[in-house]
Amino acid sequence: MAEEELKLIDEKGIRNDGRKFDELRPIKIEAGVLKRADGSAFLEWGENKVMAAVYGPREMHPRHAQDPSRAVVQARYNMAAFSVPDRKRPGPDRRSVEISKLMSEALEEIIFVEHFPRASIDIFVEVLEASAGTRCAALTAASVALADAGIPMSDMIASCAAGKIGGKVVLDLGKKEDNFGQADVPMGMVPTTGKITLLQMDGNLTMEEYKQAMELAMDACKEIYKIQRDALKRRYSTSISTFEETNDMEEE
Amino acid sequence: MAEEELKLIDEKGIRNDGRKFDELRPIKIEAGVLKRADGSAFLEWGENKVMAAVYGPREMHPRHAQDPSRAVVQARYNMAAFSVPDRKRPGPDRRSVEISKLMSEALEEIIFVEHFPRASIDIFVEVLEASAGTRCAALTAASVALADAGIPMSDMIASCAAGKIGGKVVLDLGKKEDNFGQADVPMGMVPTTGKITLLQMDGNLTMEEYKQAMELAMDACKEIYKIQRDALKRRYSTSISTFEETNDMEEE
Amino acid sequence: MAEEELKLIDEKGIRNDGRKFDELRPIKIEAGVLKRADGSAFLEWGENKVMAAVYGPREMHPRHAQDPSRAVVQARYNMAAFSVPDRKRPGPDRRSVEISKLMSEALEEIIFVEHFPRASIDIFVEVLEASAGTRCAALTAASVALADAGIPMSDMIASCAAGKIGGKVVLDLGKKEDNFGQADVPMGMVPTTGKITLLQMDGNLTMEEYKQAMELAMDACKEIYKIQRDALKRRYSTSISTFEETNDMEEE
Amino acid sequence: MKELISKITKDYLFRLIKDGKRLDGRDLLEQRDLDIETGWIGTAEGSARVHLGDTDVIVGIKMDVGEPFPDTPEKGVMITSAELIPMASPKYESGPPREDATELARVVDRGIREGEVMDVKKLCIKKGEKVWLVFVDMHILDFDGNLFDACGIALMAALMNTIVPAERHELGEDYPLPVEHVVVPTTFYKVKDQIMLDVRLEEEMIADARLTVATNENGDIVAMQKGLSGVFEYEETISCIEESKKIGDELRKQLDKIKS
Amino acid sequence: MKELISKITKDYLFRLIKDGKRLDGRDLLEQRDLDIETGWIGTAEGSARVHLGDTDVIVGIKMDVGEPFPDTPEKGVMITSAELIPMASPKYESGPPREDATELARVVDRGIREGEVMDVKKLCIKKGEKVWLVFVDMHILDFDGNLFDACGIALMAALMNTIVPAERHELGEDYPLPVEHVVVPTTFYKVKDQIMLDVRLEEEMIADARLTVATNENGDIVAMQKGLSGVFEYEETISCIEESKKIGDELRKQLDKIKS
Amino acid sequence: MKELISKITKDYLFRLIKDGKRLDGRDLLEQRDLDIETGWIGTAEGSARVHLGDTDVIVGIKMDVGEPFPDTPEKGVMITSAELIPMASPKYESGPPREDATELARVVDRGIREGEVMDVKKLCIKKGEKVWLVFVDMHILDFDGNLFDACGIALMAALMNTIVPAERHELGEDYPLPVEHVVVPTTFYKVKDQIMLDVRLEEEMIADARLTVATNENGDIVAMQKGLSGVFEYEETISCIEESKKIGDELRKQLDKIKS
Repeated sequence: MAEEELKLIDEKGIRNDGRKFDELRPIKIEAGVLKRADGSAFLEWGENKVMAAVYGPREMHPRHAQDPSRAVVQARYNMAAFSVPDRKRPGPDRRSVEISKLMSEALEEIIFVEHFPRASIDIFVEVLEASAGTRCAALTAASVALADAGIPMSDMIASCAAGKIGGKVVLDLGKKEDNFGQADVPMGMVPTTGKITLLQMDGNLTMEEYKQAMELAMDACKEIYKIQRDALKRRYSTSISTFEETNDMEEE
Repeated sequence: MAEEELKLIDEKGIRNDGRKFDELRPIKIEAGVLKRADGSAFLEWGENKVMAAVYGPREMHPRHAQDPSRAVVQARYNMAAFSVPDRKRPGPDRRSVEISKLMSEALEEIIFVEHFPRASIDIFVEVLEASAGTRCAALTAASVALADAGIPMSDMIASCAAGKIGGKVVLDLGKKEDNFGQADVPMGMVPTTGKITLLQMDGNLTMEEYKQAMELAMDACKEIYKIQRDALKRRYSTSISTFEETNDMEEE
Repeated sequence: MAEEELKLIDEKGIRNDGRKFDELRPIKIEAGVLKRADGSAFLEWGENKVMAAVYGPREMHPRHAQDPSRAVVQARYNMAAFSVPDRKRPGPDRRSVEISKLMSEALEEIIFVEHFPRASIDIFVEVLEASAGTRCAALTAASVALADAGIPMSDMIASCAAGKIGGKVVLDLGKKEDNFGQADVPMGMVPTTGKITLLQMDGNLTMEEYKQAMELAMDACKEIYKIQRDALKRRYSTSISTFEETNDMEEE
Repeated sequence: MKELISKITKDYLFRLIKDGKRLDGRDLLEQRDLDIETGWIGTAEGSARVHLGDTDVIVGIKMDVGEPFPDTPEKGVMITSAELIPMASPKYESGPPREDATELARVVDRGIREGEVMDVKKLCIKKGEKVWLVFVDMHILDFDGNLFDACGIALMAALMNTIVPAERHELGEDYPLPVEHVVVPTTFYKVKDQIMLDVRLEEEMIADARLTVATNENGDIVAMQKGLSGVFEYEETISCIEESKKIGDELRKQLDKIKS
Repeated sequence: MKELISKITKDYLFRLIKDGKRLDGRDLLEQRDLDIETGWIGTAEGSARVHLGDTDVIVGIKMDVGEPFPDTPEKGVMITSAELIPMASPKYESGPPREDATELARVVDRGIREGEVMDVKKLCIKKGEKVWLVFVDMHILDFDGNLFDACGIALMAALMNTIVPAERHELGEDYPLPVEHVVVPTTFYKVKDQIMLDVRLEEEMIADARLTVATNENGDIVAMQKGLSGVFEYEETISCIEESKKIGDELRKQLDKIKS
Repeated sequence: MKELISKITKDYLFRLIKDGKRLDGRDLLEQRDLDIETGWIGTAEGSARVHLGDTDVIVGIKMDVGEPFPDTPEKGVMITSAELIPMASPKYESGPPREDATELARVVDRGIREGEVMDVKKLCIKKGEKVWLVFVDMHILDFDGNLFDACGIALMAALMNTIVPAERHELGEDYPLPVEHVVVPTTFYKVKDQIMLDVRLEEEMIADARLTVATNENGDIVAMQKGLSGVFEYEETISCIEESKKIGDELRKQLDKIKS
């Protein structure tokens, strides 16, 4: 977190982009957007554009990496070269490696991995346009793609960040807020149980501020969870109607 | 193709290096020049110097890459660091990867790959000195090396380029013609059947020019085919005479 | 060897750091210093600090690299990034690759490799601080670590360099002597048999100088051998006393 | 990739194609629906997402200022990469084949470069010292065959959509990338002596040979590439070129709509 | 790494921990003996070797002069690497897991960076052109659990021990690295709903979840990282943070002794 | 590499060598026919192709202008690489052993460098800023043993054949590379206590130990390298050095012919 160099929030608590302290950027999710993948989801979150695809359960390769008691969950977080203002070199950097690891661990928690010994469940997330908060967007989209793939899961993870700008705790930092704010707390949770599956923090927070941030983020996760479920419902109803059409055709 | 900056062909149709529009640079081929390889050929084509070696059919490694129904044909085109005016970094660049792929595909066509399930047939071509047209030289030399190795083949591929310089269609571009000409069409074919196994083109050609270029190149391939066969005959007669000498010795 | 630019040895044969021509820098060895490794040794030699660890015999991975008739000995010589005045990039450079190869070959000679078919014996040496003569320090420490691991061996290797500075043959070049001297002869031997297992030389030596250098180094190896044995004795007696204590406890 | 398709499907496809028919009812030389969306990526200087049937690709253009190559001191530089990301196909599980990505990037690049689509001299800032670098990144999201054409069209569309970010580099006002020609590739696949256009993945898997022809608006051929181990007759290449010109004209009409 | 530990040992450990006990008799929130030795590496600008029980790590600091990042022209640069060398554990035989080393380096780095331990502005030599580069290399010699804390403490100690080599670069006299805050991480592991501190390797192997909290001398939280596939309750994170502040104060006392 | 040779051949070779004999009738200390062809590569500044029996290697020299190393500001730089290309041997199928290529390049390089073959000070263009870089690339075409000597001789010949391309870099007229000494390596292999020279591949495969000695025209030793897991007695190293001087003188005569 760089120190603040511009006014990120005014006296009335209104932020640079017009949002209130506890307001999310607009989020849209569409499930089932790719043909080859077993499950997929496309998510727009403010200026972020993220595509998630799921393959599996399928036989794990290489074989020596198989786990005889459970499926191995492998998430890959990747940024497209053109997703950031200064072109990113293709391929994983250390940041992507860390995020991929954290995503794999978080998602493993909700998947019934013991149902699929020796298998792998692969989650690929491509960040096509990035504007602060991509790891939360990626984890949120990945959960929907897993559900779309029909992977047996205990529940879905919703993910969101809170942070501190101009000395105030706010929800869901935007690009400038991320660059010039004082702290960022990306987290992910299962909204129905309150279990925290992802948690990072950097910057400077007192205990009190930490509590405020977490409360904002936990509430937001419930909101995001609804958007995830709505995306799956739309996808499901489309499938149903296609199914009915097919039946109709067969009856003719 | 850079635009023409110097006079590459004069009014009488004579080119910079004294050749006519339909004239090849001198080509020499010698088969069976290496001891360790199963087959080999050394080819000089103008200033180009190219060595080709063949190993196989041999067991394919790694095993998971084996094809249970046929041999895998793997050609590797490699330029020596000192083969070009500005030293080339050792190792494959994108150009070499592409040429290796096209060579592998072209050669697979003429080899009876179904005779050798699970095997690999490896063709290594080293460009020792490069002066325009190395991929045609490489493919031509590789065919001879395959024959020298006794690999069962339907026939040999001869390869040559035609192109456009100073608005005229000519055969077998030299270094300067390649750098400052207007189009290049490297191709490879089985001269006895007319089947085209390699075809690339870059620059700018009308349909009429394309036809002229291909006719020049196809005729040249027949000429090159003779040189290939002569090299094998010389190699064969040497082997025969060695064989006879051996017999003579045994009779003593 | 760069040419001499400063006075490395005076008229009385006293060197820059006060040593005589045939004098080693101080050497200290401690065996059994790491918990996870099967054997280990920490060695200080002048300003050099070297840690050696041994794992094995253990199943060789990958399997296709196993030797059905013997153990494969793999030494890895690695310099820490902070071990030299100008930070070294992590990872093996060509120098480390060469030294690792020579160490593996030298150590293979003294290990009863035929006792452990399909196994690997891995020796890891980390140079933590470097000040001329690290390969000799590494080989000396590795021998002690192998003995500490209980690997069956015919004997230990001691290693030391001699060289030429200011026209004089001297033992165990220091940092400045190495940089500005005229020749360096690192060697390793089994002191009890006189067999030479490591030998390199660079610079400029007459036959006579070579002989003087080798004689100095061979004598020094015997001295180093004592230090190696003392380290193992100290380690052994510690183990014994621990063992006795254990017995005492059991008797209570 | 052949193991992904069963023998029964293969045989069925062979029979269909022999009769000049296709799985989805198209004629052999008929293209799938093409959808081009430009300017889709806000962080890119230019971008296009192309759906060709179910094949889904994104091309993003980033521009930066850098040094020219020593032998072309007055020319901007284009650097083209293709990423066959594992998202796009179950076959890319253990990493997509590097040589496929390389050939794809090089063939698509060749059409644009040799067709002199950009006036690269206009991308010179200071001769021998500073020129514009044009980074082309092609991202394959969903792979249902014929990447060459999908990427070629997407790249052409993205270039037509690109704004040179001069202001950000304190080099005057932003301006559209100087696009002089509209080049599009057309890729033919040969299956059992039948030649077909715009294949889907199953068709691509059983094809013997491939021929890509890129043409410009004058009907000139600017790049060609034969692929796979099958062969073409000389006459077949002539037919493909003729067909390519026709289809190229159709595609150029669609691309011209973007421009305006 | 789980296969390194037998089912019997695992079950035994689970039972112990359930009762709030540990293999070596410690309480769940009790640390092992900590030994910090600084200035150990003569070739480094700063160094520390830390033994945390049998865990043995070395951190070396090298400094050089180089260019700042374009977006922070007035600030020195810290570059942190961790090498999980095969010496440290039998499990690193075929190369230690790259993502583990990456996460370790990044989490330890984050505490120092976000805690503003160094005044990086004082490491600027000439704005936009020349700054001090601080290379941090963490070398794991012996791995008996809890690398995050061992490395975090070693890095903090090494920084407090670092002399900026100004003379060698003809930039005036050498001076101590400007250290403004003392940040230390504390890492909690959760096993079957019990939360424990400073785990040994066997305990680490059976843990469900990990939480690292780094605090400074004011009791502020400067970095956190949850790891592994298990979960934390919100209230558990609060308790960990409170515990971390307490332990951090103890550790800072040990570190302050070094300084003087 | 030992599995390439059958037990019968091995035993036969052992018996022969024990009696001081060899497969091809040579004496133990007799070299194979040596053929040196220089200037073979038109694109290189210097080159040599050496046949030593059936061993066939090419060394090409490329020169460029670049920066000196900071600690030797007045000296040109030589960079040596060896490529054990898969063409050269059936054993290099899945990539030749990297450490073999590295040792080969370093040992050959060491002879030339430590023997001060080139006057590297004459390769300085502007102290601390510009010097000549000498890129040595060794290409092994056919591998029938004893690469150290074949490459060492080829490199020496190539250097003697090298023209510094000053004109191309606008640094005056071209001139021959300043070669001051003629250094050649001689490599001995020890098989069952017999020491032999210039081994063929089968002999190399059963050897216990290897010793390379490089000498200059004054009979000084300039570089040595022992390889493989076998041992040498001190006295054996003395004999090898003496032999190496003799053979070196013979080789220098052959090399001198090239020069004139």
